[in-house]
Amino acid sequence: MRIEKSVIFIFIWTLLLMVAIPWTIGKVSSNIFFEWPFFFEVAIGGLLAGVMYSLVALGFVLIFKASGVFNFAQGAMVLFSALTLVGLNELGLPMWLAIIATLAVMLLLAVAIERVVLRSLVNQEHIILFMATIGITYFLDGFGQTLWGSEVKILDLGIPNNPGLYFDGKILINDFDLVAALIAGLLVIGLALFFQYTRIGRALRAVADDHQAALSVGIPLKHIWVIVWAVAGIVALVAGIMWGSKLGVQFSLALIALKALPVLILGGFTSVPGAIIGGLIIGAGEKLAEVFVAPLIGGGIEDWFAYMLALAFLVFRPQGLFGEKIIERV
Amino acid sequence: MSLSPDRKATVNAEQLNTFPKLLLNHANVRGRKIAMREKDLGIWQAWTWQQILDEVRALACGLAALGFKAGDKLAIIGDNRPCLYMSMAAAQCLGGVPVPLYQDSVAKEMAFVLDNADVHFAIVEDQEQVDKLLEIRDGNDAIGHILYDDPRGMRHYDFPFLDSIEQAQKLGREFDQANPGFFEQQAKAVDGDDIAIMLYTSGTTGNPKGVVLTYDNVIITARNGIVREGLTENEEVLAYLPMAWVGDNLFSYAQSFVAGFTVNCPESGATILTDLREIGPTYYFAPPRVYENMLTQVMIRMEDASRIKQRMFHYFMALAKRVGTRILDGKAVTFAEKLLYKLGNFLVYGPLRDVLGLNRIRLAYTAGEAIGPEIFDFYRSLGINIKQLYGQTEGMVFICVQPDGEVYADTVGTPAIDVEVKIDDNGEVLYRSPGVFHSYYKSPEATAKTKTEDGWVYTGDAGYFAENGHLKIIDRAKDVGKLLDGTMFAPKYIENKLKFFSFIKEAVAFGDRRENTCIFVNIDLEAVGNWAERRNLGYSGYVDLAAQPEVYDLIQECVDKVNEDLSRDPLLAKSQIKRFLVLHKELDADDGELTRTRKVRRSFIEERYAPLVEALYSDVAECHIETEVKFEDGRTGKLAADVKIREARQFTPVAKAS
Amino acid sequence: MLYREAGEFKSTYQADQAILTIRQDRWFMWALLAVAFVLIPLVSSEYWLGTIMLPFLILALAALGLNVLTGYAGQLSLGTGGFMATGAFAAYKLATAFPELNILIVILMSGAITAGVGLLFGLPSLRIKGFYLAVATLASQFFLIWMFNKFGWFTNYSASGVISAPPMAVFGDNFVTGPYATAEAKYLFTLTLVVLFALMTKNLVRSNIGREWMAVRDMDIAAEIIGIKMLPTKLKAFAYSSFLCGIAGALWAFVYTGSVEPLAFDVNRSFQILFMIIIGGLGSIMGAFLGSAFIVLLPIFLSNAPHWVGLNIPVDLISHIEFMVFGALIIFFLIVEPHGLARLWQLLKEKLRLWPFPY
Amino acid sequence: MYERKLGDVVLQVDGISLSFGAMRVLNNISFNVRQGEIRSIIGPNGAGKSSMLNVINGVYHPQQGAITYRGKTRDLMKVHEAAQQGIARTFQNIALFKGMSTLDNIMTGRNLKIKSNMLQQAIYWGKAQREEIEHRRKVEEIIDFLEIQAIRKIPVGKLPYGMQKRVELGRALAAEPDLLLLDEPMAGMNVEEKEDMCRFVLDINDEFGTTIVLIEHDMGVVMDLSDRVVVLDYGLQLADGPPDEVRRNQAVIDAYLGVSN
Repeated sequence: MRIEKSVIFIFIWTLLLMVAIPWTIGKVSSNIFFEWPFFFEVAIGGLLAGVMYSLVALGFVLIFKASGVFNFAQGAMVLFSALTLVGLNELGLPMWLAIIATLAVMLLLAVAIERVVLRSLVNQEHIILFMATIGITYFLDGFGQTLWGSEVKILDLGIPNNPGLYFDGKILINDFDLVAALIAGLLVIGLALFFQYTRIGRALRAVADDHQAALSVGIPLKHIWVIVWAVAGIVALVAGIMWGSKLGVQFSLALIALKALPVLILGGFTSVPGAIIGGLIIGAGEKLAEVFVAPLIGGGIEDWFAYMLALAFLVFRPQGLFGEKIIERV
Repeated sequence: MSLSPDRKATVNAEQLNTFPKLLLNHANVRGRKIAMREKDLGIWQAWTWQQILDEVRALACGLAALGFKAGDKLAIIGDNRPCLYMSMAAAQCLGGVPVPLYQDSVAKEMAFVLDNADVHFAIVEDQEQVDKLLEIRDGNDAIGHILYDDPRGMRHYDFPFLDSIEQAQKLGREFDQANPGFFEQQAKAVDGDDIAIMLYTSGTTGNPKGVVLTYDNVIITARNGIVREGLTENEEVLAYLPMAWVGDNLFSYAQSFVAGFTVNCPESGATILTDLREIGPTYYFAPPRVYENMLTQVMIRMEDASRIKQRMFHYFMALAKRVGTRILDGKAVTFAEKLLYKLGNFLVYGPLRDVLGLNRIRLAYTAGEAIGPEIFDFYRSLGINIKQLYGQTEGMVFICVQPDGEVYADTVGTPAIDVEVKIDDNGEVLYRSPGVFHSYYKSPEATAKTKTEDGWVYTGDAGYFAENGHLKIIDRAKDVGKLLDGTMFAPKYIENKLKFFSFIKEAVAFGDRRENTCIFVNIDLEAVGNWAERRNLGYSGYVDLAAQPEVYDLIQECVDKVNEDLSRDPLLAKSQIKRFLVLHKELDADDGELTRTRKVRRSFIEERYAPLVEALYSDVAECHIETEVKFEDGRTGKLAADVKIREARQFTPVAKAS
Repeated sequence: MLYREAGEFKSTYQADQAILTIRQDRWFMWALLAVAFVLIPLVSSEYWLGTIMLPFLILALAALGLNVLTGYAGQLSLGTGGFMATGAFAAYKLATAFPELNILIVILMSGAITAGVGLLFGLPSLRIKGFYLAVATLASQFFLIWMFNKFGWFTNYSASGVISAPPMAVFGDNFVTGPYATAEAKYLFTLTLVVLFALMTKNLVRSNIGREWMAVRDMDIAAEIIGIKMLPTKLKAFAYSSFLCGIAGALWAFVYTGSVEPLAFDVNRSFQILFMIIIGGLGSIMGAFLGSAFIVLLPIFLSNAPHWVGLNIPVDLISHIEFMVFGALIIFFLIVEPHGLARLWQLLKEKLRLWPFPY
Repeated sequence: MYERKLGDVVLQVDGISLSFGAMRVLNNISFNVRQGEIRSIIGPNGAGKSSMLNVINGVYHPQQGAITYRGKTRDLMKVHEAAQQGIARTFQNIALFKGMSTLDNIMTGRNLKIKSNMLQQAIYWGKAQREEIEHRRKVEEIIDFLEIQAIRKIPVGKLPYGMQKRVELGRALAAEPDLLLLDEPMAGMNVEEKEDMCRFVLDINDEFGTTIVLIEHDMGVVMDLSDRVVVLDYGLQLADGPPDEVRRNQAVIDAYLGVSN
């Protein structure tokens, strides 16, 4: 893909600011501690968290690309998949089997959504479909908790979860984050390959451009939708496992969707790389701001900082870093 | 019979015997009351009687300033517009004579009338009409002045004799300033026996004749109509029929001026139906075809309704057919029926009337030609008081009207107030009334032919009084003939009865100086076509369809019904249809079989299809025929077919001939 | 079927441009108002007025606000909750800082302040469109809520972060907030405001500004070419929308709950309001009310339904099932009539007007 | 029976070049438009006609060249400014406000003329209402002029194509423009509709003295209507002059008449 100059320009500026602002604050303010290793530690931690954000954002992008649907239910799908997984596991299935079963469930869900919702709302305005996905969100949240109960569950995949020292002890990084990031990274690469080199993948890309094209590839639209929603389901499951085993499986998982939204608009609804870069920027930016800026304004800024950051980007690129430019035709 | 509440008007009828006087009177009796409305620029612009007077005054003075004098003729051409009605009044205020023309007639036709009526002034609606007049004008410059209402498109017309009404009125106001009292003096000078208006009747043959009507003709007849029907100053009418037609002049002008009710002019041809609904007239007039079209529209729209709705609709329409008219005529019906009708009124009739805009109608007339009984009954069964009227331009419309409670589809009612009607020996209807016209303009011999010394007028229609004392019109007198046994033979009457069936487009009846009646039938391709499709029997085209035995059965039913009908008629019972055939080709004006106004040219057809006629009166069951036809593109070709002939069922007469 | 319109003609533009042009509609509206102002206060219980009618009206007002922005001006917003919160806290600060102010003034001023805030967050809308804007508005949502939580100044440093309305009267001792306020007083006060603002909104949308909004919504480039300036038009929408939302927030905090914490206006509130206008009908005044009624009554129905059929299910389970059914119903509604209840109503009306004809 | 006389130049287009990225849409186009004339731009599809109009009313900003309108050479202008300068236009593929009625669409065309503020409109009393009525009247005159009374209150989305074109023309007229840009006003119309549209174009030019720049495919129409014609082909200017002269131009015959109709 062609990357416009402005994007690279913005990108470089972002990096500069990310370094410059903490550094200056460190210099001017006495109660903010700034030191390069610590800075990098924070930054890397942020980046790793960012990968996790990308993971969720990816789900959005896939569906938006393929069906133009803004799938607000992605978060709910994360929660639902995690709940199902743990639930099945508690019922006595071995983890590997539970995972496979959950995958099957997510596939089923995709089919159901296509049959019940998308098919009957085909070529309605976007906002209607958007609302429908919010409906799905409510339904899944309710459904999942009705099935598996709403108390916090532990999900342990035996991923080491202890701080490790790197760069001869200067920088401390949580192994879990590393592993998670690694897995997420693999998934992302996998998807990228899937999109590049498989027939279905190409079809999906085609649909994004226009539906006729997709049909010409020879895959009926409804199948394509089922596939993307299924893939999104899988992504949700992975995200669910990661976040679940980090925070424990509970309702709040549904809310990480809200985390993914800024990533989404920053990267652009329709761009996979956008989702990844966006995730990294948001992740790092958020962590840095939390550590170096928040204390000055009373902390707890993680609710909104990501959004403000994304908003700032939008002012320069209204369609996100990698989203297609809208040209007015009259 | 209620007296017109407009007591003043009736009391000093003597003084208020011209439109100018009536106008002045309205202005001071009900100056504030709305006299006219026009849907213009999206809303109903209104004129009170006072405003009308002012406008008319200005225009009249304007005309005077332009040299218009008593006795001059003023041509008026355009759609129904207040300013054109006012122009009539303006002309009359100066003792002039308005001559409304059909706005859709071409320059050539207009030229004749304008010339025949010695018109020097014209007031027209728009560029379209102006252009016609200009076309007529070059060559002879008889038309001294043309005033127009809508200036659009004429920005670059600069002719000394061409001006806008507005301009004329401006001129008029100045003139009025300069000559105070001129207008009143002029207006009061006009008297009852002066000429009020000239209306040209498009005779079936020859050139149109200018019917000269005096104020007494017009106003007394109008007042009688008002008194008989108990119309008030609160009526609302919609003026949408050609101004040149006597009906419009009576209902939208004369009666409004006498009773003081409100006339409403629609926005444009395209909006008449919506405007009709918005206004919801209380007094309505339309020729049969209008009612017919409305009914077809209703049926077509109902076609697309949901099953249940259709069921409901048809159920209640059937009910209405049974009891509706009886209720309207105040006859007895069972309580259950009354209740059901009320329900139907809520579910169907009421809404239907409302959507059609006929909800507020207190009185509706139909006239001009015979109306199909189904159509007639449809509206009456909805609770709309629609009545038939028999009239003529020569009699300022009113000759016979159906009295409330005695409305029959096949008669035209009893003589109107002050009207005497008699039938002469060869069955032609004559009448004498205050409305009887003054003369045909510039043709005393024509006048003498239609109007006797003592004021009786030949209608040219054949008819007779039925036992119930109602006049029954059968046919044009000249068409009426006799069968060999002397029975009266009224082809048009029979043809009409046949044409009332939607399947039959045209019919031609033979029988004059023959032993019995036989007919040609033209099926209505659309109606029969649908009918055929619903029974999925295929056909390639008209010729094929016409020959189908099923179609013959269908037509046979119609013919038999007509015979049954005829058998009830004392005079015509013996002229029942003996044999009929369905013609293999559509009668066509291009082939000279119909007049341009789609009237059948019986004699022409009789010789063109001589072999068929012969066959009808022989006893063969089939006959081969070849006919010349003109195609759309003007080429001619031959059309050959074997036409079957059928016997119609005969019914024994029920009533003795009186 | 019920309509009788023949003979209803308009001879002035006033009449032709009236809000309700059909006589029977006008009667219906008067009847409706009579019921709302007279009948309901007379017959309905404390419970109904206090816990159903009040939230219904107040949320309807907020929905009205959002509908102006999203339904008429076509700017999708998820920040409604934030603006309601702004209204609530502005009212609180005003009422506590200037106790002598009349509640009407307090409420109007808090609306005005919210309008200002809305203006600010509306600025990006010039460049950002569609879902990008929607997400961007979430920024305002989260930021505002965080702000009210974070800075004690807004809550006058109450430990709990909860604000509670001082008793205030419209005039004399007709209290509409605080312990002495009767449910009737609260109801009538709210109703009056809501009706007035509904009327105001209707006037706006049938005037030039309303047409400009719709033009921007339907085809912004064409709108611009005929001379409509994007920024002012959109900002006006944002300002007026937040004005109504602010007032709704103030009423919510003062008249309805009496005491409230920022959480009452979190993102779920925003979605709730959005649901109202989608279910009710985008770009329709009546839609806001229908939607509000639906969204307010549905949960009450859902949570009581089990009892009526005599099941008793653990509370948390009920709430989960509620969630499910709610979500399902939303989807169901969108499928049945994507243009909302208002459209259904409109269709019904058209049918009645054309009855017995189908078109 | 009366002579058309052209006024002096109102719009001067000088060496306009426009490109999107690599694609050259307009290449050094120059022509002028005189007061009160009907000026046509013709050319095969993709000739850059619509782009030319978009340049004239400021939707696109050309890389080179200058546009002088009423003696004032314009620098980068915002889209909405064109309307303020009295330039109105219609669009090749109809750009009506689908959600609104015919009446409202045309009313929207008068937005620049409405002075009452938001508060007055909210109260809908006094000035605001007076304005609504006054402008409604003006709009009704346009409706009358275009003979669309029957569709006054119908949502434009429900109207047939030809009618929508008329409504759009109405919306442009509502601004009482000095310069009216019509982008294929007769595209996809049947014969009567075309005749009506021609009549309207002439009447507008005639009654209101509006200067008209018109893009059209139908050569017949163009030749009848226009005082002068510019011919474009793939961004290049082939000819400029009175209809019959252009008709005789060899380059035009090859490029255009040769190709279509």
